Amino acid sequence: MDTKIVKKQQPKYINPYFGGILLGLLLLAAFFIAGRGLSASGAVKLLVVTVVDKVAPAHAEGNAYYSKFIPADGSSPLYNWLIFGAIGTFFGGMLSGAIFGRLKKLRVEHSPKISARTRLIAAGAGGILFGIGSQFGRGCSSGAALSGTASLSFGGLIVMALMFGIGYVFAWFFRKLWI
Amino acid sequence: MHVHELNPKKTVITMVIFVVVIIAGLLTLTNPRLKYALTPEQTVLLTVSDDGGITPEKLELMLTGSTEKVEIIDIRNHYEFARGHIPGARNISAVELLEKDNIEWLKDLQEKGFTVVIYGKNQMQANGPWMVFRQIGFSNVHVLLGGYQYYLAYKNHETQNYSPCKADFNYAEVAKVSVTSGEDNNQPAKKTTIVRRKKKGGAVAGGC
Amino acid sequence: MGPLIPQEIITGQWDFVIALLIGGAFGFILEASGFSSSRNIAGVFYGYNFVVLRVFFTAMIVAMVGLLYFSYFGWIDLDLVFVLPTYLNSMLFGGFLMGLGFVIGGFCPGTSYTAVAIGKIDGIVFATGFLIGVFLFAEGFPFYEDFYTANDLGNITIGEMFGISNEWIAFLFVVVAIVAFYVTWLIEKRVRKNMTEYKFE
Amino acid sequence: MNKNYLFLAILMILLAAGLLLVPERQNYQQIKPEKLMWDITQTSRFVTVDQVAQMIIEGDPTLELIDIRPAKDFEAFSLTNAINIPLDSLMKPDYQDYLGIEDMNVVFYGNSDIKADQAWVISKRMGYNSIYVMQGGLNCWIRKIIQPVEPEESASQEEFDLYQFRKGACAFFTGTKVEAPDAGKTGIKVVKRKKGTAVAGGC
Repeated sequence: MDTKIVKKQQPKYINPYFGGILLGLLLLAAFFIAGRGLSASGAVKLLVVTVVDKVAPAHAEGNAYYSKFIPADGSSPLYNWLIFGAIGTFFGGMLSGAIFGRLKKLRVEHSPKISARTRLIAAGAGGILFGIGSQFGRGCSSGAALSGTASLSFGGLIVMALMFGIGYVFAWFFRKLWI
Repeated sequence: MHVHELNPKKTVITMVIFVVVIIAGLLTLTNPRLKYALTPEQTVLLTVSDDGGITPEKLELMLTGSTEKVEIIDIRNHYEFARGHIPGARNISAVELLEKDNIEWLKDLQEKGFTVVIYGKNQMQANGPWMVFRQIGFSNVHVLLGGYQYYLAYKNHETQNYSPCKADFNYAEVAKVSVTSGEDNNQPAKKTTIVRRKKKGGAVAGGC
Repeated sequence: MGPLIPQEIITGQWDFVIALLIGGAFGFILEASGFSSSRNIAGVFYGYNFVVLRVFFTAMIVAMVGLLYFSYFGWIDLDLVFVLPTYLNSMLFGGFLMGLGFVIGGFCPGTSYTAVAIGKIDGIVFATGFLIGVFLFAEGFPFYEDFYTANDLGNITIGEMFGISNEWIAFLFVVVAIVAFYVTWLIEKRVRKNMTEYKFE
Repeated sequence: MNKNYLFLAILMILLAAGLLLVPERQNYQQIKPEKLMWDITQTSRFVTVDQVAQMIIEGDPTLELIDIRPAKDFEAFSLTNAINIPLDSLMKPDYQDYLGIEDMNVVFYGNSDIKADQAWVISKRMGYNSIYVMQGGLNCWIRKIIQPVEPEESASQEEFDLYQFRKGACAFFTGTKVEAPDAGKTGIKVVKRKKGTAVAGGC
């Protein structure tokens, strides 16, 4: 095989260990500057809280979960570190996609064995499960599993171990989605 | 193996930078000469217990009896020391106490099982240094209750029991009784007459 | 000296700028490592692509070791660093659901944002599903409020839990991670031989 | 496999092993014993009962009196607006919040000044600044403020001024018209240090 073709087929990703070390150093910087790690799910939580608070304020006040995150001083829950972090994540991803040539028109990525529709249903279902799970787990894979374990939290370790463990347990049932 | 995983050059560079930062951190660390042997919590327990104080009576007993090995340190300045001190005392003024030679000497004494008694002109002066010694691990260091002043008084047989931390008055009673006496000179405090005062010499501040 | 914001060394509006920058770097690294593709991520469960494990474990051990060194140097006060509190029951259940969501959906929230950013519809659907999931959880919260806070172990660290020092925990993590890197490399080589359809996107 | 991977793995293991090998260090927030001893030899930590009386009378908002006697004694008598932190509870987290408040000058007092000084030494070690000891303690307070002795006629003008001040202060603290120490206690303005904010001298 011509090496040129091989290179064309290969994606322009960075070395995963390089990415890992960069991510580790970033996490360290986040701990050093902010005293907490990275988070992705917190922003969505605050978004949900804000929307519910706007649409049905009385309902939000009555719910113990929503009211936990509504600032007492009446300011918007959106004015928060987590939201700015998530906005940054979005644009950071966009920048990388632009640099490495992955920023393209809307598309669905799926295994050749399944239709795009199946993939979208699976993605939606996975998202809902992840959404519920992340609230029980006090954070998602970046907040609880990565940052939690890196700061040596026992809870972070549990979430990480279970997340990957259960993934492997159920991987066989959903193999068609991926291979 | 993917192309991008073949040669981790950038990875190595980043990793080496990280390691260099950590080595730099290690090198710039200055190892403290003296370390605390007691935690703050243990120090609190020490202050609450009456451990570590020695009365002049006991000091006399220790000096006359031959069983115990005792060293006495006078932490007042050289001038005060020259004017009179407990026989056998060694003069190390407070600021010199933690000098290297003195720490070596104290370590030596500790190993040989000496009891060390430190005193100042009153108990207050020796109190802090005694606590520092205890906190850095010299559990054989004791403080002379009452200091040199009280020692002299004891020598001249003009003392009662030394109990500096007891209340001399029933404060609530005294404060109330004074209400009546206060009315004699019925003179309301005028803020204009009150001037902020700094600590004056002996006669004003030293009394209690 | 650190952490800077809890100690109010950095104050005011700057912390949101910093949040934006840290988040941006986070998104960049995720995307550049290939996390915007769900097939790359899910590969970890089928042995054809362990990029998730590599990035995740490398980041974890670097941050963990770095954090302990920084604390040792006195550069960061670990007491002020947020240690995720442990609610055993709730976290076990949450981990279970997330594992399931992970293998079905192929993303996690952070990676789905980057997938959205480069125009993947499955990323958008996942993120929407995530939002709905959070909403469903909050709506049902009164039913499992007790479960949510049951078995509260507080801000316990791994070392405290197992009665050994955190330095040892970090060392074990490093060793386990490096063994895992080697083993997964072997597995990946074998699995890829038999795979023809998988191509990167 | 590239040799660089082997190098990386070994480097990472060495780094982690280094964590196990480095000698233990103490909490960097505490000041060094040398510094502690130096601060102890300074007399600037003492405030006189006259200064304390004056600050109370003037209602100095930066004054934070801390009574280190047992709670029982504190109930019976205390200075105006004093906070009770028994010496044996000094290191309890609840009480630690009273120390290190920005712009507050903490003054420890007890029956005499010895126990207060010990509280001062421990707090100083923990890195707190703006802390003081009331010289002579309450015993001195009673002798000088509540029962001032008139100076002899040969005494200097300064001493007479001081005596006048003390008599005024005595009237302030014991007089019925002005607020009594007990009445003041109800209105204690408790400012607690925010959790997790800078311990003095953090960086």
